[in-house]
Amino acid sequence: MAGHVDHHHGAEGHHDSGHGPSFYVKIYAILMVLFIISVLGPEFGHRTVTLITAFGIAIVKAYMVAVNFMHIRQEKKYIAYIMFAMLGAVFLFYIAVSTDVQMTTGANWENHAAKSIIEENKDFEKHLEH
Amino acid sequence: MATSHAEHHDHHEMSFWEKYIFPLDHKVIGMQYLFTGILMGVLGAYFSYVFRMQLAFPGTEVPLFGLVTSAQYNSLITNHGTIMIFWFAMPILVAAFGNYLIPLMIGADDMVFPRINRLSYQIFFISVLVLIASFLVHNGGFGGAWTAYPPLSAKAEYNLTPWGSILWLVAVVLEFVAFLLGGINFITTLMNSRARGMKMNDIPIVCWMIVLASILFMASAGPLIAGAAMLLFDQTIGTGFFDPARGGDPILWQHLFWFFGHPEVYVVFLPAMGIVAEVITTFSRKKLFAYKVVLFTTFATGILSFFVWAHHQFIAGIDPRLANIFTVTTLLISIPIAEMLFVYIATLYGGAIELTTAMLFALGFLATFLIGGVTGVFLGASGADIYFHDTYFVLAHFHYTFVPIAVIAVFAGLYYWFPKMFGRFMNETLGKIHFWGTMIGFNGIFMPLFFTGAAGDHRRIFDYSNFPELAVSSLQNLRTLATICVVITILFQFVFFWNFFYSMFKGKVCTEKNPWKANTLEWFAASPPPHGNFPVMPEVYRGPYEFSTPGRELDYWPQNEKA
Amino acid sequence: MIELLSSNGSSFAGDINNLILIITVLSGFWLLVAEAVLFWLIFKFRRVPGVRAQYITGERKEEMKWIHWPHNLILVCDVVIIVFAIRVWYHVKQDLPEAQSTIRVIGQQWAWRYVMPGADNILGTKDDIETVDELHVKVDTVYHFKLESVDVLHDFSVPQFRLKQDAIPGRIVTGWFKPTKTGTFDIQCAEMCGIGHGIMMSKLVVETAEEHDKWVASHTPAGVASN
Amino acid sequence: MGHSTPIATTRSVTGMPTGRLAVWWVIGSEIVIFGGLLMCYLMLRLKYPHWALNSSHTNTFAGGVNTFVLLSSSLSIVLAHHYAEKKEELKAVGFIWATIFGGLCFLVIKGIEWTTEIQNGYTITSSLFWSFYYTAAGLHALHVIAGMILMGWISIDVMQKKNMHRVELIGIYWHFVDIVWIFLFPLLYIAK
Ligand code: HEA
Ligand code: HEA
Ligand code: CUA
Ligand SMILES: [Cu+2]
Repeated sequence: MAGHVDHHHGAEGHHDSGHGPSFYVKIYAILMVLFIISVLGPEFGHRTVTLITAFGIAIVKAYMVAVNFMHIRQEKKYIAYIMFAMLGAVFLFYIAVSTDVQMTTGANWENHAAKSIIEENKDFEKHLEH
Repeated sequence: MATSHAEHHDHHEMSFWEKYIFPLDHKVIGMQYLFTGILMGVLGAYFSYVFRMQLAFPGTEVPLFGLVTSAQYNSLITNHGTIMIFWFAMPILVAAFGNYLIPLMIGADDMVFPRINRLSYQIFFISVLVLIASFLVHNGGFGGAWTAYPPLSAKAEYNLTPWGSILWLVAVVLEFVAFLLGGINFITTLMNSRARGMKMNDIPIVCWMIVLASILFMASAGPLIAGAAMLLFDQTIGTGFFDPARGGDPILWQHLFWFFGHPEVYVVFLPAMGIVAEVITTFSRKKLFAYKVVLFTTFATGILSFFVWAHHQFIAGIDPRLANIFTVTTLLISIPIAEMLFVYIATLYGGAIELTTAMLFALGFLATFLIGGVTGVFLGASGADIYFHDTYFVLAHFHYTFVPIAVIAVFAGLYYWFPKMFGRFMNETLGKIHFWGTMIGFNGIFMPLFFTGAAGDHRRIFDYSNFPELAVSSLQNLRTLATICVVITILFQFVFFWNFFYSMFKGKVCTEKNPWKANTLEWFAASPPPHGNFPVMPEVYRGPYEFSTPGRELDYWPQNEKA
Repeated sequence: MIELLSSNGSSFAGDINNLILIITVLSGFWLLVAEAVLFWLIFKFRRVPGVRAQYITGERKEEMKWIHWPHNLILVCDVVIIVFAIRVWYHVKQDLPEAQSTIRVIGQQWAWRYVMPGADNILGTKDDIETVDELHVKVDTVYHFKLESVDVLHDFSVPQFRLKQDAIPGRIVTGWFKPTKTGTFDIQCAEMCGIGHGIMMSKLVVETAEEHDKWVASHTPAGVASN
Repeated sequence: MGHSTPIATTRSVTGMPTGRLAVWWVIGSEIVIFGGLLMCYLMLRLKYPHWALNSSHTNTFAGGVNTFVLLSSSLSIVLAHHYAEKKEELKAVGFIWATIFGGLCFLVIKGIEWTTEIQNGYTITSSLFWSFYYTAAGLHALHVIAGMILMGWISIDVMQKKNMHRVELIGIYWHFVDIVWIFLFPLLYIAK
């Protein structure tokens, strides 16, 4: 109820992003171009190219959405820091856990179940061709 | 400016239903969490009584239960652990105190999202029902330990509790969702709704602690929620996420679990430290020693807590090289926590200590938690953990942390805020009897268990007579001693319950707003505070611990008192 | 019970016991100091009518030293503990000495199976001896064990050896031990593995060389010529 | 419910409106949920190269169209936000419903895609890859559904020029759901 707002805190209701529809459409167009590149990437049949076009472009796209659509730049700085901290937690998890879940052997252990699965499927690339 | 809020609500008389069953008021929701938590604590304590009796007198009928089979034993300890952490410690320390205290202490009239708050409790309540249902289904409750390691937890052919394990997992996930919703409320409320003038350094420590605990929970629970979905699919539709024969990995679950599990222990530790900070400053009439250091060490603990999880898995088959890294980080975390504890102890220096029941419990927390913390160092040293892992030494370690946190500090908080919550005093004499009974009983339970653990007693064994080395009478005597102390401790809780419920309705009336002469804002509201909390929204002029300031006649200086 | 607290049935049990002792001394010292100061303050600074508490912010330099000194000293203690802990760990878990004999240990709900080499001391030959819940080894011999599980997690634990390692389905974990005393020891399962977890115990028999040879001879499967 | 908004909700010590602050925290907690799941997938995907074979059976076309649909719906919701700020409620509602329609298209395509996969014998239990495929995409689809429901609910208020700021909040959430898909798409469809 309006009468109950403590005005002294002065909530600024919205950000003033200052962008108009044409700006958003422009961003959208760029995103589309990037999207098409990422789909075409594998057509080169080059593994590194695919990886770059797939994941590199995903990161660029995510960045563009976060900055231009979610207006994370206009937000207080710590919002971005919090998001990065959460991402940091995720990567920390990956870094530590991959050292044994992603491996099939290590110091004094081996994952023979995983090894035999890999062994059974070692000629999968032949099936990929056709 | 600050407007009167009370009048606004007068023309809307709330029905009982609206006020107590589907409330929006943060205080009522806090009470719902408190009483649900206490009930679950009683259930968890009852379970511990049953299985301790089985351990002391294996194979005999346990009064109030009957014979304990090994399947029942496993289910009892599993659900004891789960209940005590997720349905007793967290609801009371984080949700009950968080809901009750945060708006009051930062000078707000409610949480920022009362409806989400209510939803949080409702989901929590459903999780309680699901958990209780899990005991009653065919083949009984889940018995694969609170850590729920697959493949045991993933396949009914291994755990033999097809429904119990599914319902257990669903209950835990619902509880997580409830606490995520609650946590978002706590965080935004503290960030955005502080009273005018309350700067970062004027926030009472307990509010900081509960909010940081919520952040820790939020940042660590995510992978486990995803993992729980994976485990649920393994259980119900037969996927193979954790099945090695199909390419999955049981170790992956352990990482998911402990990545959450270790920060989780600080999720309950921090609010307890917060409660203790409020109590010891008030009853020693002292400013908190180095407020900023407490904050820094809390942040350091929070950050470091994400780097230590694999110390639970030293001998679980992770790569031994990884263990070395985690040994280093685990030992380093002793520094901020030691610093925090030392700061609290230093606060007492030069004080005017009054040993009320609340103060006794707060000091009791410090004295016993130190033991729990120091024994953690034994386990963090990977070389020593080879021997201690999964022995009763670990068990005694974490009960020396959990019981001070979830029982002793909670008692300190309840005795301290009781006049505010219910407008009456608890009986001090009964309180002191309860204190000594609880302290002596609790130490009597777990001190012997350090020794049985160091002698080789493994956890989760329903009958030691199967192991010749452990079946000796010197060890059995210690086990029996522990059990006798459980019974004593539980009996002394009746003193508490009598005191609590009697005082709630018939105790000495607390006519003052501020019976303990404390500084924080909740003492500026009426006891108990009405809906809307404050007659006039307070403003803050100074930090929360301005006790015994030189040059003032009074030895306290409320945060909202002008100059 | 006292014997169990200090028992050292394997070559590295003494190292682990010593490590525990070091930690006990270092952290026990701090525990005692902290508790002593705590109780001293509680008794010293009781409320006396008319006496006001002191006003100490704890933020001045000479006050902060009460935090900084313990901070640095604990760091030193931590480093000492880390060094010893990792040394023991490295010795027990990471750097395996040359094996004189290798065995397989297989956990299953709810028993331990052992596969020991026969007289040829080579695993995987026809004269291997397979037993359930009873493991026979020779004293003063370095054994490697290959730990496996067929169903759920188990944990191969010999408390008197200070030996413990999880058995994981799908994986083989290699560890080692060298028994230094003859006698019979408990082997326990130290990882929750279902309703039979509490009965999953077996025996470890450490024998002298002659006794062990005799045992091997009498248990070699019939019809296998030991060569 | 006859209750007015508490004073607490209207305060803004950080300078950010409370709702927006909370939405960012929601997204923070979602990052770890999706992140945890995708990291598990990533580890095993890198461990088992032959999953490339499985992922070659995913329908890149359907996944691509869905990426297009979600990116477009991101545009429409940001436009809805724009008009909501301008207090042009009709345009705002129009774009909200365009976004809901986008979500619907996404789900229909997903439904067709899954049906064909299942008909071809690739179910959630076929192999670990497919388990992740259905779990990750399913969790994402749940978020799409939740977003659509919330948008429908918000649009009712917006029609009456009430709670216009909520358009921005649901927008931020929706963009996040979009970003998750931006990563799911290469992870599940393209990387072969
Ligand atoms: C709230 C609960 C809580 C808290 C606060 C802690 C705190 C700590 N815990 Fe504990 N822990 C548990 C709850 C808790 N733990 C639980 C539930 C389990 C078992 C789970 C299961 O398996 O079921 C467990 C298990 C556990 C293990 C795994 C054991 C095993 O299974 O093999 C380890 C190993 O490192 C460990 C270490 C620590 C450490 C280093 C701390 C540190 O934070 C302690 C720091 C504090 C101090 C060190 C005291 C103060 C310092 C001084 C007085 C200075 C002197 C110190 C030095 C010289 C170093 N804990
Ligand atoms: C917060 C956590 C917590 C608390 C408080 C307790 C309390 C107790 N625990 Fe618990 N315990 C765990 C967490 C906890 N435990 C966990 C995580 C496990 C591991 C499970 C597993 O292996 O999977 C475990 C396992 C465990 C075992 C090991 C079983 C085994 O491995 O075979 C034992 C054995 O003695 C035990 C005993 C006790 C006893 C006697 C008490 C108490 O009874 C101590 C005395 C305290 C009281 C009697 C008060 C209880 C509270 C109330 C009555 C409510 C009062 C109201 C307020 C405080 C407001 N516990
Ligand atoms: Cu096998 Cu416990
Ligand atoms: Cu831990």
